[in-house]
Amino acid sequence: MILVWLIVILMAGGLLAWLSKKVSPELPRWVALGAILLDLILIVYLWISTEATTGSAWLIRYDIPWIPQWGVSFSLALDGLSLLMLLLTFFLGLLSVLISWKEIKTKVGFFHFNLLWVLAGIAGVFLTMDLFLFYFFWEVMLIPMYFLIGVWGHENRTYAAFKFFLFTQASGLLMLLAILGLYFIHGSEAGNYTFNYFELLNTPLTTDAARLLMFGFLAAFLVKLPVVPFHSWLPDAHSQAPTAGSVILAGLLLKTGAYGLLRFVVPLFPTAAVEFAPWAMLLGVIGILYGAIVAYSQTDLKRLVAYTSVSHMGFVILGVFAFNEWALQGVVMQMIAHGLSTGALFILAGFLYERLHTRDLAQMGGFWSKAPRMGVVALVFVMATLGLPGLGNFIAEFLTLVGSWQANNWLTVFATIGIVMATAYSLRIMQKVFYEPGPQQETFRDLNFREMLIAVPMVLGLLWLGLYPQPIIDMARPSITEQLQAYNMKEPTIAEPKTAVLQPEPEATINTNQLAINQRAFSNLQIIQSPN
Amino acid sequence: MEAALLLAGVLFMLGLISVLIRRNIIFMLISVEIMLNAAGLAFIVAGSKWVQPDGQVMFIFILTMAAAEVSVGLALILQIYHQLKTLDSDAANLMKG
Amino acid sequence: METAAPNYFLIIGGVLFVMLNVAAALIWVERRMLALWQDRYGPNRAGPFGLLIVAADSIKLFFKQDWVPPFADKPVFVLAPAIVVISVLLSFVVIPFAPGIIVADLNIGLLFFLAMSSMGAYSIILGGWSSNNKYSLLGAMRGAAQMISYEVFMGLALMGVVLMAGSFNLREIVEAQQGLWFFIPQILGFVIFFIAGIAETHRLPFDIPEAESELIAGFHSEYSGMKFGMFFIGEYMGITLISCMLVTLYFGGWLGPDFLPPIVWFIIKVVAFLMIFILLRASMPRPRYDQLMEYGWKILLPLTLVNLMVTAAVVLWLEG
Amino acid sequence: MDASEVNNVPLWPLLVYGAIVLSLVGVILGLSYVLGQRGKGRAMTEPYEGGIVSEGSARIRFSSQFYMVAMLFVIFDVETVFILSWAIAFRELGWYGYAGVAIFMVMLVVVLVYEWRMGALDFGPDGKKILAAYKRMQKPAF
Amino acid sequence: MSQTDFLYLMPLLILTFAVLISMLVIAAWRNHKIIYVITALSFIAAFGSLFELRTTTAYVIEPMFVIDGFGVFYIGMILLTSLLVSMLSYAYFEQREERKEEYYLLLVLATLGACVLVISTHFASLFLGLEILSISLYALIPYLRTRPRSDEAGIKYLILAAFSSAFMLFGMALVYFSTGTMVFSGLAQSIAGMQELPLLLLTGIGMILIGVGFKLGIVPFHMWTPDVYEGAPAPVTAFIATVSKGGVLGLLIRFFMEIDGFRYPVLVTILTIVAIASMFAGNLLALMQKNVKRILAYSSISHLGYILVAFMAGNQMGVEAITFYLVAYFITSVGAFGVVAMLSDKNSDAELLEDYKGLLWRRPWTAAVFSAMLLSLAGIPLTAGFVGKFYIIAAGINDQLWLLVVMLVLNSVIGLYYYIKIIAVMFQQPETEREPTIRLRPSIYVASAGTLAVLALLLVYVGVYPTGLVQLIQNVLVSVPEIVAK
Repeated sequence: MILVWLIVILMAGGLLAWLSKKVSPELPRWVALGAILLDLILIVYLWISTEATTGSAWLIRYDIPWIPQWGVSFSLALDGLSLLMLLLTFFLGLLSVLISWKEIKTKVGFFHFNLLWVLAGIAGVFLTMDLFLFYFFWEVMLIPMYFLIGVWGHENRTYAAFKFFLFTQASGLLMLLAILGLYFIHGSEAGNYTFNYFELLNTPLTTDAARLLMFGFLAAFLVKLPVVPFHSWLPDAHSQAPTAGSVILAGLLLKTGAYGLLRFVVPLFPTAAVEFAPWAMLLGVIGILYGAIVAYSQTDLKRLVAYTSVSHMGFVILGVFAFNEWALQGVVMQMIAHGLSTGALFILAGFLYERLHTRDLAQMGGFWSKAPRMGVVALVFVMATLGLPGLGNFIAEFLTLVGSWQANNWLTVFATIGIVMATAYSLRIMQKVFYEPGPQQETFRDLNFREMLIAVPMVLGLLWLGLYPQPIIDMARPSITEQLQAYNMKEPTIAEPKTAVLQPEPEATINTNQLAINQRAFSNLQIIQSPN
Repeated sequence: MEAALLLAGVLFMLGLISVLIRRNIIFMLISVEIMLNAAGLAFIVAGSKWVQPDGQVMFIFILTMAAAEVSVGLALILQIYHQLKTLDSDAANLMKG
Repeated sequence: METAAPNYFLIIGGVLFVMLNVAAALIWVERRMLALWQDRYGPNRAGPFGLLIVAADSIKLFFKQDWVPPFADKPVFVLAPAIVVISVLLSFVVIPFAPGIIVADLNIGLLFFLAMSSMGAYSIILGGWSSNNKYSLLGAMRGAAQMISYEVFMGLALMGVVLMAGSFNLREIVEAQQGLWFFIPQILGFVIFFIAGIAETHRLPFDIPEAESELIAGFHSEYSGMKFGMFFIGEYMGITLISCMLVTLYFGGWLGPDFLPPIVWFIIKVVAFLMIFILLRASMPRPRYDQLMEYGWKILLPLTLVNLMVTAAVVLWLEG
Repeated sequence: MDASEVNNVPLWPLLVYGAIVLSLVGVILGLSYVLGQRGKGRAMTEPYEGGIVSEGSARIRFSSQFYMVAMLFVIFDVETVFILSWAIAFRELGWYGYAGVAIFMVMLVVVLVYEWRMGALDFGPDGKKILAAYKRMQKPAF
Repeated sequence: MSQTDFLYLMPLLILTFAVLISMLVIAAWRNHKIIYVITALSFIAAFGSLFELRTTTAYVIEPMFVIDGFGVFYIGMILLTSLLVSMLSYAYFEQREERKEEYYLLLVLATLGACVLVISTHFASLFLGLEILSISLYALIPYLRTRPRSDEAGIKYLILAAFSSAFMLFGMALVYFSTGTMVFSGLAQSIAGMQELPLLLLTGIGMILIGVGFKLGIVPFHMWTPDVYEGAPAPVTAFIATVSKGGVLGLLIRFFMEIDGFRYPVLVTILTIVAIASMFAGNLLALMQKNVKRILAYSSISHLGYILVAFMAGNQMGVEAITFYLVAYFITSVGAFGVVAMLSDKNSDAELLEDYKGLLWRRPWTAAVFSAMLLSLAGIPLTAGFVGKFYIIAAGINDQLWLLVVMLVLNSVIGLYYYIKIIAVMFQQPETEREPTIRLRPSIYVASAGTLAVLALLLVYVGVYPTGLVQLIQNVLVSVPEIVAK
């Protein structure tokens, strides 16, 4: 029931925020803040209270029938992965409210309504274990996001909002088709028509069907992620959205795609996923390199950051289709770390925009001396983006690369080049904005208290991820093993000769849980070992 | 029997063609009436083929409907003429797109 | 029924001959009678009692210029008078003058009559319209309105007879009056049909479409020569037709005591009605157009409906 | 409605009769065309409008009242069709059919009442109203 | 006919008497409010009478009607929709000079026609229902005589509808000629054994379908839709979009299911093409429009295309999906046009996109309702439209109609574009503050606003918790053997 509350609080909070505008123009901010804070507290409480129980991957489940005729249930479940994503969601949500405090001046009530509903949709996506409900939430988060971009965005907002909406909606509908296809195949094979994730997991599929259905799901997730040919909505949407919108887009919305890959594509269609893996990894590498190159050539700060997302998300797909625990752990870390770091960069861009009313890099420069606090914060953020050891992204990328190396050496090599390029564009930000002398600004305010309140937790979060990621890894492990288990146990014979990933080399296990995954080479990697 | 049906068909086609090529609204209305009556004729033919009164019953219904339609149609045409001073259907075609 | 097949050619020829001549004769009769009632002579020069005036008139009409005004719509202008003659003459087809003396004993005789009589409206509207004359058009519009209005009551009034006879066949209707002429149970229907009949033939006092004093002959202002003559003769044939219908439907047709042959009874009754028509012309003022129309719609129509329902109820009740 | 009955009555006399009538009319028109004199009068090419020189087109517009009559006719004449079909079979239908037609009639009457009240049956100007208006006009004079 | 027959036809009788009574009342005393109340009451009474005839088995009134669950449900749907439309009409017509009372009369009549349509099992009753509906619409569409485009819309609808009726009638005559029966089941029996339809019969059925297609406004018979939607008064447009099309659709389902037309590849192919063409034509043409009513008109064409996808499934699930979708579509359409009606002023309907600029800031609640309706049309979750579209896609996939389903999805995306466009317009800040037009006193709008609120709540309720409705639809379909059998 607590899971339902997580969503309901946000939705109700959204409505309340909208209505409370009548009472006072400032009230919506407080209502929104309160709602998200409440959720954050709840999720942290969940985190703390469930740490001890490590039996099953699933910590809490909640099931009530919704549309029994179609086998749709209101089914929520929480595992480590979801928990982490929710943590990220509410954390970034909280920051979004804070950064909008001064930035959003018009239609405050409606803004917070949309904000909270996006978060509710995202939370729903991370929680639901019913494919119908999943699609439902998948769509629910679009509309408010559309409004966030379309109403409070920058000059080209309508176009950007449209593009965002059409891309995601179109791909989402393909996913809907795939969901339905799966539903009917399962129904006709197993006799009971249901959208329940756990039951659909065991659907026997012919190769062709699996391939088609997987592409349906992939369409939605790859667009959302985004992977290179489908990325064109992202720079527009990110750069046009208000800061909070950008943060949520980059920090959370992209993660729903990654989450979908982890949660649905791999477990539901193991065979097809393995078949597709090389291509997917190739796409990932292309994304990494392309994103990095294009990012380097941007003059618009937010666009630059947007392209870094493309690049970083390449690691996600690379990792997901590497099919081993390192890679997957890397992916989870990447999701969280990137959520923080990119969110942070957008927040930075927002700060700059508030002061300069431009996102053009050419208009900036020399702020290091004028705003030292901002400079330091920015330095941390940028370093996180380029993957400096000690910060979260390093762990993530390192793990991913380690995992993918086992799967595909050459692609990993290229992906590593991407990291090098990340250094280039990241440093370019610092260079352009803070060091290089730029056009003279009369006054340039340093970060104030509220802004520090936003920036410091981010810095801390990034540092924590980099220095002590163990809790995250522990938390995610059961889920990851479960995903991998589904894939490894069910089809032991698939594609044996083709891919390196699949060679079963059961020697040691990371976890007490029974895994049959490949581990020989790195079994003593300490960060992965659970301390207890 | 088939010949009568053919006649109905020819009538129907005549009406159809003239609805399509006529530009005067009144004539279009008349052409539609011709089509309706062709249908009525076809019903009567069918009714007499099966020796049932049903065909004629349907014809009476058609008659009624045609009458009602014409009375509304005429009123509308009057109104259109009143406003546009023409009954050219192209001239009356203001809504486009 | 007669077993011997009737000689249809004889009947056809007889009906046509008689009707055309009756119509012509009626012109004379009317003029004589009007004169009588109005205390003057009437036509009295040509032949005995001026009887040859009819022949003189028709010869004159034939030799008159066959004038089609240049502003008229020519084909329609010519067609209009033809329609009136054709439709009225065709109506006689279904009238049973006597047992066996009927051109076509259609079982939808009554409907045939109604159909033909509605054709009359065409002749008026076409004639008036094609004349391209304001008065003609006015007359035509009025005439058409009047005729189609009274058409309704006429048809509905006849339904009373149909209910009682259970047939549309005029012969059967006459035979159904063996015991009692429908004139008695259907007195209301009779009156309505009579009035509607006058209106249908646009006879005085309902001669609104051609009212000389206001419309200078209305729809046939522009007509002359034989085309006018056809309108003219059509009107008299119309009177004859309505009289025949009245007799057939309400006054037992050829029925009558045996001392006279059926056809004679029929003729006597028809002539009586013809006289009444003429008498009406002599005695009634012409109502206004709106009075006429309102009278029809507001009084006759409800009455016909009442008549219909009462008749049906009574018939059903009587027959259990 | 019995199909066999129709066939008993020979239809050819009707056709012959019709043909004769048509040709008769044709002959009359033709004869008068052949026999009629030719010539042109002074005012023969103008419409005769009571001796007054015709002004403007004769295609004048009419009161919509006439169209109203047409519509009324259409409504009620078509109703007649239904009553006709009932009348021919009303013995077989009995009281049941009577009830049906009675309902039908009620509808007709309602329509009639409605039209009456709406003024659809008022042809021409309302004399009483004109009189009342006239009296109102006259009043200040007194 | 027996006494029970009358009981089963009670909704129709109630409507008929409502017409007569209102007519007399109008004759006696013209009063907008009274007629309005009579209309609303009669709809409610007719709806209430439906509860008397909830049957598990079909009740047949030979040979014209069958009152089964399907019919009762559709009648109920039609009645409720009409009720809602009439509720929305009061404020709309109150501010106009024309005689208002007859509008309700015609509305009830049209509803009656639609009700007859959905329970008919005979060509005659089909025709009667269709014509009662159509002829009322002929008068309803140009009801506001002084509006510039109303006559045009009226005459266009009249000529095309009569044209399509002629097609339909001729088709019926051909079918009758070939089979000697006009009852659907008789027709079904006589063609049950045929693998291929003879040409005459096929032509006949084809022409009937053409007629139906015209009324539904599907490609290639869609030309009238935008013009009529634009020219008709907003409540009437709502009525056309919902009741008129729903009634005809109900009939189509019954007819096609009964004769099992899905056996014939020719018909299936044609319908498939029509469905795809409707979706595309509707959506693509809607993209270019600047007039909200026209956009909604074109979107209705595509929605009919969507419905045809489920129709092509030709099984119980397809019918369920159509029915559900119709419910959703009814709610949505009435809501959308209700908003249009509510925003309309004395001189013109609020139909240009301009009229909606900044609506969200001027009238937030109205704009919110309108957005909800548009989102529902677009098939976005939390709305009834989403579940409906889901249902349709499910039905399509269940029957392996991949082509149609993919087209549907593609079109959904295109459709999104213009729905969102309208919403985007509502969010724009108007350049100039619009002068508020002189409006009636607020109390008059209570009915409209209330109706819109009810619709919005229904929309969300059905969107969030569709179980009840699905259950209901599945239950009522049980009594229709033709549908359940498949």
